[in-house]
Amino acid sequence: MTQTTEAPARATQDRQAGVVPPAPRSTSTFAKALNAALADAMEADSAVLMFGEDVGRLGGVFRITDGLTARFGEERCFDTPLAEAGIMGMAVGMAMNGMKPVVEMQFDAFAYPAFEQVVSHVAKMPNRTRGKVRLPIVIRIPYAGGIGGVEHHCDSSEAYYAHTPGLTVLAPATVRDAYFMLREAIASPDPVVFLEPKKLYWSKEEVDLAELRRTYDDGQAPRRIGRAVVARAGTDATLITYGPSVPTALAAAAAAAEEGRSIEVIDLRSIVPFDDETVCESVRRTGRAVVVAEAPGFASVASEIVARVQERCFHSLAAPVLRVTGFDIPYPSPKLEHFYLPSVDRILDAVDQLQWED
Amino acid sequence: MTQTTEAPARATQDRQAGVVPPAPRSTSTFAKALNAALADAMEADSAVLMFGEDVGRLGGVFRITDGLTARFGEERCFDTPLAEAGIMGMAVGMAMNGMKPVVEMQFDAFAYPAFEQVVSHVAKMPNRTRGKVRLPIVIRIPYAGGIGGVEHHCDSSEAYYAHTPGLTVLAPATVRDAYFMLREAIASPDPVVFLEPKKLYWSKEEVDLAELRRTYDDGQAPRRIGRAVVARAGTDATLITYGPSVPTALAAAAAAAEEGRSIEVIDLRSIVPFDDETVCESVRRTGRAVVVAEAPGFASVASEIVARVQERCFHSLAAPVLRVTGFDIPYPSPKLEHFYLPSVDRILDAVDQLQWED
Amino acid sequence: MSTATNEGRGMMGVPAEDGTTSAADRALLPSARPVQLIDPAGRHTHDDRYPLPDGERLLGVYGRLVTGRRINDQANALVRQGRMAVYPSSHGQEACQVAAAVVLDEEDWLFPTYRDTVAVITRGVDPLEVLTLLRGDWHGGYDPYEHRVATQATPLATQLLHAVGVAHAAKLRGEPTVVLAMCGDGATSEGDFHEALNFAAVFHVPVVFFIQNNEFAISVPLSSQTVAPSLAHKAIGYGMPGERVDGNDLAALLSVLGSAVDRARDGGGPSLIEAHTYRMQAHTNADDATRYRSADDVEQWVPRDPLLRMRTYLRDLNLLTDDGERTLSDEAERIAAAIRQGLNTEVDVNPAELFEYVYTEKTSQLREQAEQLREELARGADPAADDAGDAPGAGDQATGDRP
Amino acid sequence: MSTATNEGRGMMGVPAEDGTTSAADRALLPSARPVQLIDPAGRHTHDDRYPLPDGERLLGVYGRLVTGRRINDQANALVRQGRMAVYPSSHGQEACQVAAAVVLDEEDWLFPTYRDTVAVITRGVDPLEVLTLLRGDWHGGYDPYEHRVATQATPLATQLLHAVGVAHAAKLRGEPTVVLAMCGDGATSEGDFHEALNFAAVFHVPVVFFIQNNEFAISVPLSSQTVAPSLAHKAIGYGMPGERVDGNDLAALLSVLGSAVDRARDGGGPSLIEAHTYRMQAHTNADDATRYRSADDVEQWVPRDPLLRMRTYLRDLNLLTDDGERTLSDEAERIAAAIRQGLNTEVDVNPAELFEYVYTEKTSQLREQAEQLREELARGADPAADDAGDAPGAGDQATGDRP
Ligand SMILES: Cc1ncc(C[n+]2csc(CCOP(=O)(O)OP(=O)(O)O)c2C)c(N)n1
Ligand SMILES: Cc1ncc(C[n+]2csc(CCOP(=O)(O)OP(=O)(O)O)c2C)c(N)n1
Ligand SMILES: [Mg+2]
Ligand SMILES: [Mg+2]
Repeated sequence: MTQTTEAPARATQDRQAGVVPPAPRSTSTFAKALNAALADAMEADSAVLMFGEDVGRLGGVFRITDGLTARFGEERCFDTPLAEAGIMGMAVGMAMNGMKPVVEMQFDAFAYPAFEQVVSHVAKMPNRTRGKVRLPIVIRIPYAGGIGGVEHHCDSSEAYYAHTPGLTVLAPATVRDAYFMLREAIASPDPVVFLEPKKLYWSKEEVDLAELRRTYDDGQAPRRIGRAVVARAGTDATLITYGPSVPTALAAAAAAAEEGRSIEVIDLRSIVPFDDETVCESVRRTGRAVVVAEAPGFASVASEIVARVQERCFHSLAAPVLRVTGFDIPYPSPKLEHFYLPSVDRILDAVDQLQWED
Repeated sequence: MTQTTEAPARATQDRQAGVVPPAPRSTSTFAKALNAALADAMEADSAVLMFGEDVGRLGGVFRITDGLTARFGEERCFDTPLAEAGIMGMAVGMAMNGMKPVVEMQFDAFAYPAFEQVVSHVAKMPNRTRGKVRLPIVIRIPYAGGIGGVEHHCDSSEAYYAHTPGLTVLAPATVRDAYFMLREAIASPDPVVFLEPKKLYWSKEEVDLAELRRTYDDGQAPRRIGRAVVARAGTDATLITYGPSVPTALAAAAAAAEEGRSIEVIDLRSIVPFDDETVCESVRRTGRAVVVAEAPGFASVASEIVARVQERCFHSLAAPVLRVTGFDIPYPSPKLEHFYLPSVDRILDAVDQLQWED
Repeated sequence: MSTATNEGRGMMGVPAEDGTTSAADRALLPSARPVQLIDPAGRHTHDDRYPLPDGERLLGVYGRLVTGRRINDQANALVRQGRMAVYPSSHGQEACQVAAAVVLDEEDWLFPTYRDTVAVITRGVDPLEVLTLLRGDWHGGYDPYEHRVATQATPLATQLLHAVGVAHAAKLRGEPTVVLAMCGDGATSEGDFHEALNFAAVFHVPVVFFIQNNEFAISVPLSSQTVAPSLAHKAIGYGMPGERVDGNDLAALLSVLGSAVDRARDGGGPSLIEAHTYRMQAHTNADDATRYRSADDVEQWVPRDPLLRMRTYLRDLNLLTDDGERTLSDEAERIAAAIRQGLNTEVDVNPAELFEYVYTEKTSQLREQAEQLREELARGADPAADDAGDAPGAGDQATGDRP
Repeated sequence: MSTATNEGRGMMGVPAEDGTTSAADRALLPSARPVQLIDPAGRHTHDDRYPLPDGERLLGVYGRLVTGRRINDQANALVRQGRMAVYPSSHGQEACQVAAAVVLDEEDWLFPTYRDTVAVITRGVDPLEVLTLLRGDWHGGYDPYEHRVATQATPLATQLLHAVGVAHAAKLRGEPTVVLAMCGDGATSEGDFHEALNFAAVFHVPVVFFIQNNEFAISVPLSSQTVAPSLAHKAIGYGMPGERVDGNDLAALLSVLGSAVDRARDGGGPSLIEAHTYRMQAHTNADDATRYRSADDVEQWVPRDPLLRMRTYLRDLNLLTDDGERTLSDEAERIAAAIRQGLNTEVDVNPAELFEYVYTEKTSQLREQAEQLREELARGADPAADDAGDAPGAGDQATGDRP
């Protein structure tokens, strides 16, 4: 929570933490970074297992588990029968008995059959047993839309999990974060819902995955669970966002800059725990805020952010905290999704409504 | 939405709508009013069916379906095998084929196995079929805590449903509303999640159930879906609440009155659709608001209410909108639940924090 | 205890006495081998219990088979040409597709999966309406009531429960409706499969559960899905009869499904039928099947093709002539051309519709949101123009498998 | 088609040939009648496959039976006295309870339901820790690792999957752990039951699924739960052996469960065992069983009581003497007294604990909330004093059935 106030720009973050980033030597996609994080975690700890539907020979429908079975064997990365409650319930038992299961739900809406296991056990077992049984489970969910998927393949389901006490809920938005946050999630003694924005799977950054591994293994990667990051520094208003909406918010900030408005963008990364400090520090400074998220707005994570910010920064606010979210409708079909998704225009419209004096 | 502004006190509401309320002749519990609403709806329309676990001969573990099998036969009110997804999925098919199923989920947490059916079908089927297939299903859920129940028997799950577009989400708090709202829910062409606060099941009011039936059947009961009601009029601050927290909020308002503060209490009744008009009219008038709800606060319906109110009433607000909700923890065991539940004291504390000038 | 095989032994490894299996049990267990009436070489094979449909009937239905294959080929081509986002092909499974549709009467209901496009079209639904979903225009394109065909939503096995509900409602009203509910081998692992079969059996409703066991659930082979003697062996656990049938034998499918439908209509209750077939193509065009099975595996199923054997049988009996074949393929081509033409015509999608069907009456929230979008569009905003994400287009080959 | 009975007929009502049931099928199907080794009159009945445990063993376990019954009676009394909110009694099912615990080794795991308090105590867990939950102090009271007993959470059938996971982890590490997972007849209808059995079979893990079929799920009789020939017939649908056993016959339970545990430990994979027993009392004290069954129904099961028959058997063989009986009942009384005393001592519950175990480390949100509560309490606020709802107290008789 500390580095962000002093280090508004994401690029300087690791440097601030004492890590001298090497000159980037290669590029990696978000998907490949996740794959590397899984492989490195499995290499580091034989208790880490990966299972789900089609994650074995196929390498997952998004190829995030590509090569893991070949490398670690069928006992460490394997396909299950087609049953999500089964996958989740078996993960609970495995975690009870010394393993660190990472499970893949094939698409967001296909995690719903496991909802009872997640809410009634994954989230509650540690509390029920007064901490005797910890459940170090990572639930990987290819998440949200923007990929032209058919119905049930583009849900933004974070609110269901964020509302459930006991779960850690993460959503990386950059290739670096994808790597570090998945490593951190797997290392966490608590259950983590790990939301992977589908539309970012093929996004690229200049990173050297071997370098990231060394940084992580040397304990040099600053903690990301519970830590938001200022993705772009600004002074006039704050965009608070996460996951798939981060690039859109950054694009909006860039567009606003051309119009002479300095917009700060906060990438939450960690929805639960929530980094009040970083968010409030920014809003108190800028006095204006817009929350951007893809899920339907009603009773959502975006609602929570608005509520917290106005509770905590009320007297710094020059205007109400606004939201740009998905509409309160089922996620649309491919040809209509662009009308639904938060867009640069819609974000700029909201920023314009922040009751500027001039 | 109209009657409430002019008719702040709940007692005058039906009169305003042109109904002369008869002198109350008898009392009824909340539970009995629900039972009567079911019976009257089944009497009025042979397409109405009631099914679930133990709702037949036993009459439901809370006796809400008492006597229905005896009166309407085993084909109209019946027990199912013990499987909630099964109950919900069968209800979808029955609704597709001309029936109006009312299903009971035995306790809130036992609705989770049906989550996929609810989110992916009940909520989305009408939209998927462009309105060709309507699903007039009522999902009755004994809801929330305060009854000393063991784990999994006291969850407040409204946020999961309220966040899901396509569902109507209702929570009555009075005996009258229990009757009228259940009748309205059954008559609705849209799927309704009907939340029955368990701790209110044995609350009593002076009402004549036969009179309520006549009022409803004559079309004289004002619409309640989408309509909040001012449960107690006041001028200094507004408590916005629903379901099990309504009596607590009313008690807090009564206690505040003794201290010379005039607190208005709004009983939402309908979480989705949300009655912005009634809520905002009140907050604009009082300038201060506290939202009271039993569910954990994070990413909850309470968050949504705070967000909407500050978005819409920002310049009327003398203080941030505060929340009194459950903590972000699993619902506690019987001996600890009173530390968790919103209480009069906690509400008064929040009211005290509303930055009063004096 | 033993690591010995269980063959012929009681549960704990002790040999079971003969005759422990009761007649009642045997009535619910499937036959020892899948029912077959016409073998891959096109020859009739006798079965005591299932009569061979007559030649006229087979010829009539064979035409639907030819059309079904043509539809699969055409849809695949349209995906390659970018006219459709994705297509889960039933190539190789057309006998199941066609049989499932033609054994039903008008008052019956069909519950298909996403792969059962050919079944849905065979039942009479307009192909262009069926393809609306895969084209990306809307989440469904046909009115389920028009031909009594449920939507092709993707959450696996969930529709089986809807089928039970439709049948249950019909039964309560005393209507003669039978419901045929389809699913894949993979879907049998879902809890909803279990609950649907149990509900159907307990309420004794007229549902025929029809599993197309095509040996794969995306990449996962049947052997990782179950170690049961067969999927049809699940029926006895619900107290309903199970049967297995050669899924590439149109005649056997018509006979076995037809008799299950008759039985259901006569008040005999539900049953479970497993058809052994094979998914000849990838899961969808977005899938890369070479990652998990060899060309040789697929090759073995080529001689068992459902069209081939029916054609041989009909030609051998002179029921099918050169002329007849031409007529059939002309008809198939006509339908394919209509599909081609329809899909090459851009359809207008109206964003205002997004808010129309969520509730019967728009909530005040949705009225506001619809108005917001209307205003944006009136101002000329083009939301599509500024997507800052790194999203691939719909149907990106690397996206993996949808639906 | 026919409305004729299915007896001896193939699926479609046509008589099945004899011998269509293969030896492999027979190995997975349960025996024709539930295995019984000692009949209700206390006489040994021979069974080819399951040997009678020797007298010493039976005598030893009989003592646990006596204690188990005493625990049920004591717990019921404590509920009546208001010392406990609710108790789901296993009166009449004690043979199942005791057998489930004693067939396991130390390295094994037991997965009980809320009704299996006696099994949990028999396995060695401190009775007062077990009753923490029902007393309302916390959602669980014992350390699952201490005796390898999972928590008694109420979401039905969910624990069966956890059992599979525990067994799977042990198998991957090459440990000899066997897991015995219990559930009721009602719970077999849940999707999780299906998924658990399938996962166990596919991964061939050492789990013994043990159904106590006590004929009721709260008010719902078995006949509304399933129309299968037996619950044990579900096993073949997963490719695992199923067996049924007289659930009031301790000897048969020890033999059948013991052999299933041995088999699992030897790498033979999972199995399903259904015990036929009866819930002699209401679902819980909050339930009113007179609404759905007659006293006569219950009366019929009295002569089949599991203690009675074992006592007769042991007394007839002079394995049990008057002295021995006294010793056993003294021991049972000692445990009951300890429970009584423990429950009459009020336990301090600490509200600060509410925030302690939600995460390994409190989030900043929980730190704030814990601090808020701490301040409130420091100010002397008593949240209990002002509940304005019309809530009944815990354990209100009209509340219906919990858990
Ligand atoms: C509940 C759910 N989980 C996962 C998926 C993703 N998925 C789509 S198709 C498929 C495989 C289905 O296999 P099968 O049932 O055999 O049908 P087939 O594709 O072979 O026709 C999977 C896993 C889904 N659609 N629904
Ligand atoms: C998922 C779920 N649904 C409903 C319930 C409520 N409930 C508690 S016990 C019970 C009956 C269980 O019957 P059975 O499995 O036969 O066990 P028994 O009580 O007879 O031991 C029900 C419906 C629950 N605990 N969990
Ligand atoms: Mg398949
Ligand atoms: Mg039972």
